[in-house]
Amino acid sequence: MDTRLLLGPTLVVSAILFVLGVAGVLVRRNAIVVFMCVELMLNAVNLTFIAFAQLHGVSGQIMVFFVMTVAAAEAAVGLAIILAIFRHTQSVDLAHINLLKG
Amino acid sequence: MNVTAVVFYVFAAWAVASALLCITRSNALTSALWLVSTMFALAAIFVILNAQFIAAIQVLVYAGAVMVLFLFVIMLLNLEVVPHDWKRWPVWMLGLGLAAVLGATLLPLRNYTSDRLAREISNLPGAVNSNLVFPREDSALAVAQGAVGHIAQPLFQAYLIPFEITSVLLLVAVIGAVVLAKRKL
Amino acid sequence: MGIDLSSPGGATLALLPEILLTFWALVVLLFVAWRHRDGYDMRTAGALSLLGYISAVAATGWLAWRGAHADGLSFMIALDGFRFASDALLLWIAGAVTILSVRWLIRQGILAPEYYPLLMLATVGMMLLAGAADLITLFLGLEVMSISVYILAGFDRTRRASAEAALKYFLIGAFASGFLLYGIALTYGATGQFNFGLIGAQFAATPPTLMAKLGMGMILIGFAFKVAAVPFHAWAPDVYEGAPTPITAFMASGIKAAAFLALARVLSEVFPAMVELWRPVVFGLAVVTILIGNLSALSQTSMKRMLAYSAIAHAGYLFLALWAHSDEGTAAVLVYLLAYSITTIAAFGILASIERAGARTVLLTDLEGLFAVRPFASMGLSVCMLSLLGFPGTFGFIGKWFLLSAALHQGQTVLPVIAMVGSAISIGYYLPVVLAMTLKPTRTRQAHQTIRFPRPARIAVAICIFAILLLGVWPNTVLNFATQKAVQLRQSALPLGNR
Amino acid sequence: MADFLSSIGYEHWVIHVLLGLPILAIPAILFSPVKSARYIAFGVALTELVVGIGLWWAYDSSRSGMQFVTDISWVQGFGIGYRVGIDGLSVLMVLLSVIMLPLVVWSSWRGIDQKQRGFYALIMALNTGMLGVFVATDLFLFYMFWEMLLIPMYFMIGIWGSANRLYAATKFVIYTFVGSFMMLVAIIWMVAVVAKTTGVTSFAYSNLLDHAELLRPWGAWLFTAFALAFAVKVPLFPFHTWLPDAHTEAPTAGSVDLAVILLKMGTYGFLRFAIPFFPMFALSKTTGMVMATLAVIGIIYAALVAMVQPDLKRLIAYSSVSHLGFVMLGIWGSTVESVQGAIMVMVSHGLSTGALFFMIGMLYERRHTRKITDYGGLARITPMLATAFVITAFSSIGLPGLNGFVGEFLVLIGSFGRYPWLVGAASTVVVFSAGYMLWSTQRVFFNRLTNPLNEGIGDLNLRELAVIVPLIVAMIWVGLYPAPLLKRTSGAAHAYIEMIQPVLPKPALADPEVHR
Amino acid sequence: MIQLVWLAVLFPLLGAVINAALAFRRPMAKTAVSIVGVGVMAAAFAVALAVFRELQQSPVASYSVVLWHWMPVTDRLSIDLAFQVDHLSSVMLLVITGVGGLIHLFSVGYMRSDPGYARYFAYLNLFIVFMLVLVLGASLPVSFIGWEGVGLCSYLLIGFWYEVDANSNAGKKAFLANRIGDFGVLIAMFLIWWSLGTLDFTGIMMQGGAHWSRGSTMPLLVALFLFLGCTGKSAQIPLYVWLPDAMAGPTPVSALIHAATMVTAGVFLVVRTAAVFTLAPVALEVVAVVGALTAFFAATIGLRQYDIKKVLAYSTVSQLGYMFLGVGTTAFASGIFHLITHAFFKALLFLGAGSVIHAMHHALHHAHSHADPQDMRNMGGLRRAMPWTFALMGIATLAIAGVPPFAGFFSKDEILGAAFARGSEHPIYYVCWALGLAAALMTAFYMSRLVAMTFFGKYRGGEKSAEHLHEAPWVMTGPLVILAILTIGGGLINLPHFAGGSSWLEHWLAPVVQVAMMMVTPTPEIPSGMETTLIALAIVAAVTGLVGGYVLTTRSSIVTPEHAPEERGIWSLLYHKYYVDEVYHRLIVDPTMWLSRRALWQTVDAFLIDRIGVGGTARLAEGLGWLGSRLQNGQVAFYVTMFAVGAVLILRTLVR
Repeated sequence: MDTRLLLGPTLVVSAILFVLGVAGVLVRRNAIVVFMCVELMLNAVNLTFIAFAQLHGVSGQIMVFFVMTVAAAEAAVGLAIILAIFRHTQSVDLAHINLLKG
Repeated sequence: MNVTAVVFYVFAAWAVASALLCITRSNALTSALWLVSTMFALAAIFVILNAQFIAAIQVLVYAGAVMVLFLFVIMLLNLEVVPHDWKRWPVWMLGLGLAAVLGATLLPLRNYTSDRLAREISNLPGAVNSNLVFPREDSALAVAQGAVGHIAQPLFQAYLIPFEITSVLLLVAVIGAVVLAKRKL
Repeated sequence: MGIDLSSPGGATLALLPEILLTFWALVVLLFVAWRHRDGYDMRTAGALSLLGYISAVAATGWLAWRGAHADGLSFMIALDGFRFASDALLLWIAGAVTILSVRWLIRQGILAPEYYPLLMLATVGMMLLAGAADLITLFLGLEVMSISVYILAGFDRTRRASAEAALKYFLIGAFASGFLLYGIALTYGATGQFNFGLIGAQFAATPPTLMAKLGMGMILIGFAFKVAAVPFHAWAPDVYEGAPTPITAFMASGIKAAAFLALARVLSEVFPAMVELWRPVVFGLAVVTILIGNLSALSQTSMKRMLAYSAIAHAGYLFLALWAHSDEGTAAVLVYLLAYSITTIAAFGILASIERAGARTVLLTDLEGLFAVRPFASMGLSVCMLSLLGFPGTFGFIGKWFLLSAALHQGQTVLPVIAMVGSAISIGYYLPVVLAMTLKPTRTRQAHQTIRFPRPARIAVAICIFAILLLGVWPNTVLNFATQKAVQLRQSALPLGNR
Repeated sequence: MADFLSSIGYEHWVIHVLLGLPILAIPAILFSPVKSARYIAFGVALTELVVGIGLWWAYDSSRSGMQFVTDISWVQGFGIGYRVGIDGLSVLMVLLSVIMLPLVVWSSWRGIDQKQRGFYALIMALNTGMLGVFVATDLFLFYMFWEMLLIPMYFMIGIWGSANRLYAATKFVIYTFVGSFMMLVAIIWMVAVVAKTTGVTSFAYSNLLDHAELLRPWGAWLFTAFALAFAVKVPLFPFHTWLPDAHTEAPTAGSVDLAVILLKMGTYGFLRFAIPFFPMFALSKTTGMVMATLAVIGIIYAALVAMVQPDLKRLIAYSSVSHLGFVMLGIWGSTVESVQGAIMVMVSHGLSTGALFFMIGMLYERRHTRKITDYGGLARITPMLATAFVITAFSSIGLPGLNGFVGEFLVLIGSFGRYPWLVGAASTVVVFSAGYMLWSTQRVFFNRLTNPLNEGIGDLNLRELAVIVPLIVAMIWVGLYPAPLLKRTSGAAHAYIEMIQPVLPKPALADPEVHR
Repeated sequence: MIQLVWLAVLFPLLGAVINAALAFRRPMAKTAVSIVGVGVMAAAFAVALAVFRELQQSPVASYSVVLWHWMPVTDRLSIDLAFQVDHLSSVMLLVITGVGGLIHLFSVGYMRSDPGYARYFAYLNLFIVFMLVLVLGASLPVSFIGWEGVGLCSYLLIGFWYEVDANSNAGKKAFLANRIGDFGVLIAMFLIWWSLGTLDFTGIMMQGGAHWSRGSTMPLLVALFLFLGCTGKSAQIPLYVWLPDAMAGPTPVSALIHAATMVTAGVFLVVRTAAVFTLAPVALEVVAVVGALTAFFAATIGLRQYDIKKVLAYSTVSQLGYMFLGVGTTAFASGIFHLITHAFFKALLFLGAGSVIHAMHHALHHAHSHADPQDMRNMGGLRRAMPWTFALMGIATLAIAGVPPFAGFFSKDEILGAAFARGSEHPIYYVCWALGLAAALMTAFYMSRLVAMTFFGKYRGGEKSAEHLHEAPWVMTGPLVILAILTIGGGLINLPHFAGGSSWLEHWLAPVVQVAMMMVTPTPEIPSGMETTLIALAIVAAVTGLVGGYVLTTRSSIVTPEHAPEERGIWSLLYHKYYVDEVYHRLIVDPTMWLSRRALWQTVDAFLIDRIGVGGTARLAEGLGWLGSRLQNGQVAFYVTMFAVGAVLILRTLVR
């Protein structure tokens, strides 16, 4: 079939995944899980890019490529930061990471 | 409804279900594994949507390398599994509620078809055939579009600048990881 | 000098400042890899990176002098006066922060010279962000900048606060990146383009669609996070407080500047046709940001935190200029950012030298009686506070006047009034600083006497203070320059007929 | 004299010298030896006086409009210029400022015994600011001077003030700043509106005045913004509570400058800007009634409150509120008589309240207290001080033949036609003012000398006499022969009334002209 | 000479300045002070005489002497510092410089030993300056300089011995009461200018007649406000309370200011603005009634005072009431006549009392007694020690009591006659006449009581002090003699027809009140039989009072103040002056202070504006700021929630 006809459903799946990622960030307290939820959001956006790339040409796919690179870089740095904070607090529970406030 | 669509919907359901489990599992490890599952499902959808190369690196780099990093860190930290604190249900309600409102805002995107998008872009009245607006290659080419060469050429020509920027980005990540993870400064 | 951006040679030429800066970053990195033992190495690395900034400034100046412009479409990166002005602004901020950092890092015992290449790469990211002519460049520039700054915020990771700042900034930043990226995706979907000019032309030709609106909204959200607009601001005070002080200065001035410059470019090149749609959003952001920023600053005791809230409030003021969506508004963004960055860097420079090794953050009460022991430092900080307040005779006033003028010339009266209400509130937290330093008796005389004000920082701060006062009464050059650059920004968007 | 002055090109440089000299003196003072700071300051002050006093002759009272005009573009392309000039509304204020300067410096000779350099530098800065406000004919320049004044005053109160100085200094700055922040928006908005129609962006006073008609749709808002700034400075009831604190805590020089010059800036602002720009709104029946009522409430209210003040400076501060109420009443009386009267009250309030603050400062230097109950019976041991104080007190309460009466009388008689009831109410203040002034004078200088600490108080020395006597001479002179002053303000007052005449509602009482 | 009338002002001004300078530099140079102080008065009197002579021969009745432009504001309001020399001011000029000069002379002796001698003369000279400006002023504002100026000098002189709190208080009280009146004058000026466009006296007279109709509101308002000023300055009900207290000043001051000159300024002002009053018949009635009431009321208080100066003070209030009764019945000349004769005899009485006090003071001082030298209960039998003073005061007593042929008889009789005559127009005047007659009876009574207590009986001041009593020196008695001659012969200047005179003063003043008199019906003629009866009644009242006062006083046993029993009943009421001071204090002073302190200062200023208004705003901002920083709870979850809320809001705004 013409997979272009799947544009609407793809966008919806992407939106649902994005929203699930947002929900995860909002409700989870484990820093690693929160970060994974952010990754979920990025994945959702990638799906959107792929869906549009069918219509607009290859640039969408190239963007996804870049996004993955960014995600990898973020993962490296992010996990390093989480490691750093873990060394201080022995926890990655965000509820306990509130030295700075007010 | 043909087979492609059926397959698409199956993988879509798989992706959503895995994502839902990813955000609800109390064990970080389980969550990570469900995220990997989501990524696999997405890779399948990418293939359906003619992005084979991206699908490949989705599996190799994303689900493979990046998520392994996650798992590795989770294991490294040796976190004890904290079951969900049910006293936090208002936070869940609020978070899910907000997400639902956000989802409701995004939901109208479901009405997009290629024809509608074509109409909106071309700004022509009446029904517009998307094939006129979005040049349609033959099916073989469409398949080839997602192939490596098809991506590589613009990547190293038109998208040279962003490509080089990613190298800077990775450099930053390397320095960052080193600086932050070093035992002692 | 027309440059064909689609050719590799043209791209190299157009990106000369960024390339030079990256090159120098690699040089510093190599040097660091070779020697990273003591303070001497730290200083050398700092000096080397300053050379990098100077060469980048020179390259920018050369491009501007040659009147570099794109042959045809601005591809990936913009080539106009506004970009050069932005680059100059960002480079000066980074250079000043480098000068402030040198001794500070040594005194705080942070002997990790990787700091400098990171700062330089962050600057590269900022320049790419501010100079992007393409959503891909924009996103990548933003990420280069953000990831560098995540690391820099947590650079003093032996301190829990610093690590915590990095984590908070990182998590919320990545979250915001997701929104920005979704916005880019939807905008791409709605137009099929990543290039600013082409998207702008597309939007000019069609009425705004649902997808375009959602895309624009998501992009605005991403930027609102970066400039710390309420309610996307919550990370800012915590991160500003936890980060190393020079990095706080860098964030408060540099990141804000880069994000605002990019936002100005995006709003005038990508979304000019949707001005009536985004104006209410900008309006609302301005109102809550000004009011909440200023009010929250009232109850702060930590100087860094107070300045963080003040930075939030200033972002609110800057929205006035964006709302205006005119040449004057764009010029006002430039002028205000310059005024704000000079003032902020001078203020943080003074605060950084008051901080003692490993001590907690400087509180308002720590400043009491400073004038008696360190008259020039406290006079300088007073001038900074007055400039932030927008007091006549300082550059801050010129900036504020220009902002108000831009908004009022577009018939907007409510925002200027709210901005001035905010200013009136702000006197409630700027004045106590002056009061504490000059009028309160000292309680920590000994402590004040141990303050060491390193010479490079002293010179940099003195130049800043002088500039604040001089530009406060003689702003002609800056105003005309900014106006000229704003016109160039409009003209670079003009050929595609999207105004 | 006028010929001589014009032969030396006086009109071309006088304002620049007046504004620039103190600024140039600041580094000289700051980097001089501590001992010579006050001499430099005094020298500069005398030079200012000598230069400034020439205005008395050089000012051509037969011409209305600005004189000594300078118009130099400053921020090109943005309509901002270094535009200065003097007319009948400002000439007396400028003269008052330059006359007060040497007296202020001299009165601080002994009282300021710490951080002298900073003090005199601030006085110089203050002087430039004050003069700048009165001579600026560019609204941008005006706003800059207006706000910049706060800084020297803030530090003067905050560093050399008495016990509660931090509170007072902060209150002063916050009040004034909060009052005037809307003015900036109003000024820019006006320029924007005018520029939209005429295409000329200019902050020049004349430019905005010529196109005041364009501002009419926003008159109410713009006037309110201006009025808020000026009303706080005046200070108009109920924005007055900063004044007693600021006056009380400030050192003598600060109190004097505050009373003599700073308070006049508010009323000057009304006359110069707020009313001419938006006459339709400012002079409408309702606004006029509101402003005049507030003025009269201020007059009586402050006099009553002054009566029960235990602190001398506080008492005088409240009396200032009362006097400035007369100025406001006169301004809204909107007759040549009342406006002339308002300007005269501004001048005479400067003379008498200035002198009162000087003398309280002298007392304070001797006894370090301002509480009335700490004194009593001083007339026997300090007859000259007592005499000077009594004369000044009577000048302050408007005894005919002294300066106070001329202004008050003209204000009241000029405003009576428009606001007969309010003027009637305001006139009752002659009783209350006598009440607070005489009662306090009595408790300080008369009655039995009961406090042994007061025995050692010495009478005025030569320096102090030199500060006070010129003021007293001026009081008597202005009281008996105010014609030269009136002549100098006459042109401006007439021009002002002519300008607002078309929008003026008819007064309640018939115009006296009809019987002529 | 008329154009040089300003010399009359200048001389005392010079005197004041020189004496003030001496007071600072050479406070002990008493000779110089005396020469200057008295000399300038002599010079001024000479000028006054010359002016008077010239005016007599001049065909023009009124001159205006412009000195300089005072307030040239507009064409409408251009006030000159100008003097008006006419028949009224020339007479006043003579009285002021003449009586004033005598009192200056008396003061040389009386104040001899005072350390503030030079200061005293400076004040006194300054007072003359202002008084002359008052009567010479050609316009209301110029007169107002004098009007307030005399108030100032009165304030200074009442509080001359400022080290006694009561004296300072009295001075302040006097000035405040006067200021209440001045308020009236101010309002009157405003009304006049806005309805007539002039403030010159001649202008008011002419324009008033032209533009105001008789009985209309405007002249009534003007007249009443002017009269409010007069009640203040001339100590009429309700503002008379300051005058008795004013006796705290040196006695010559009481004679000059609080008897002969300043307090009569109100009468003068009514005559000056007579045209306004005659245009407002109601105002005239008010003036007459207030005058009559004051005359009666003050006389009753005078009955039971023991302080010799207090008696005279209430007597002054009472006599001033007479004058207002006179001008209130449009008998302007009679009012001025009584003013002049009163100046003579009251000055004489005060100076006489001054001599007595002077003597008593010395005597008690030498005896180291702390008894009050002014209390008549400490006196008695002084006629032996001070025969001159006794005789001269006796003459004055007869004059004030209205015994013919002394001056007071004629002036008082004319006023009563005029009141009775007006009674046919309005019965209220009969009441006024009756009150006046009763007051005359009481006047005679308390005056003879005064003389009896002071000079008759036996000395009650103690043995030791008795031997130190002696007559005053010639510089003091000399002026008394001259005043006594004037008291005896003063009646001649307006001797009525029935006594063979020609009513000179009435004719002389006719041009002044000419315009005013055209506005009223002429005073109805009293049938000659009736006139005789009235005169007889007045004489009977005077004699009855005198005899009664003497008899009752000498018969009763007088005890010294320290042994005095509590006053009872009506006597207590009179002794305490009807408690008017206390009532004023309770009704006016205390509430005003309460209002100022509690309501305005502490409640409105400190609480409402500062605490609630300013402080409240600041606290509100701080509170909001506190709330704002509470949002900053350090929890990432909360931050992202805010983020999400903001995101949702922005998106909903856009896709709405």
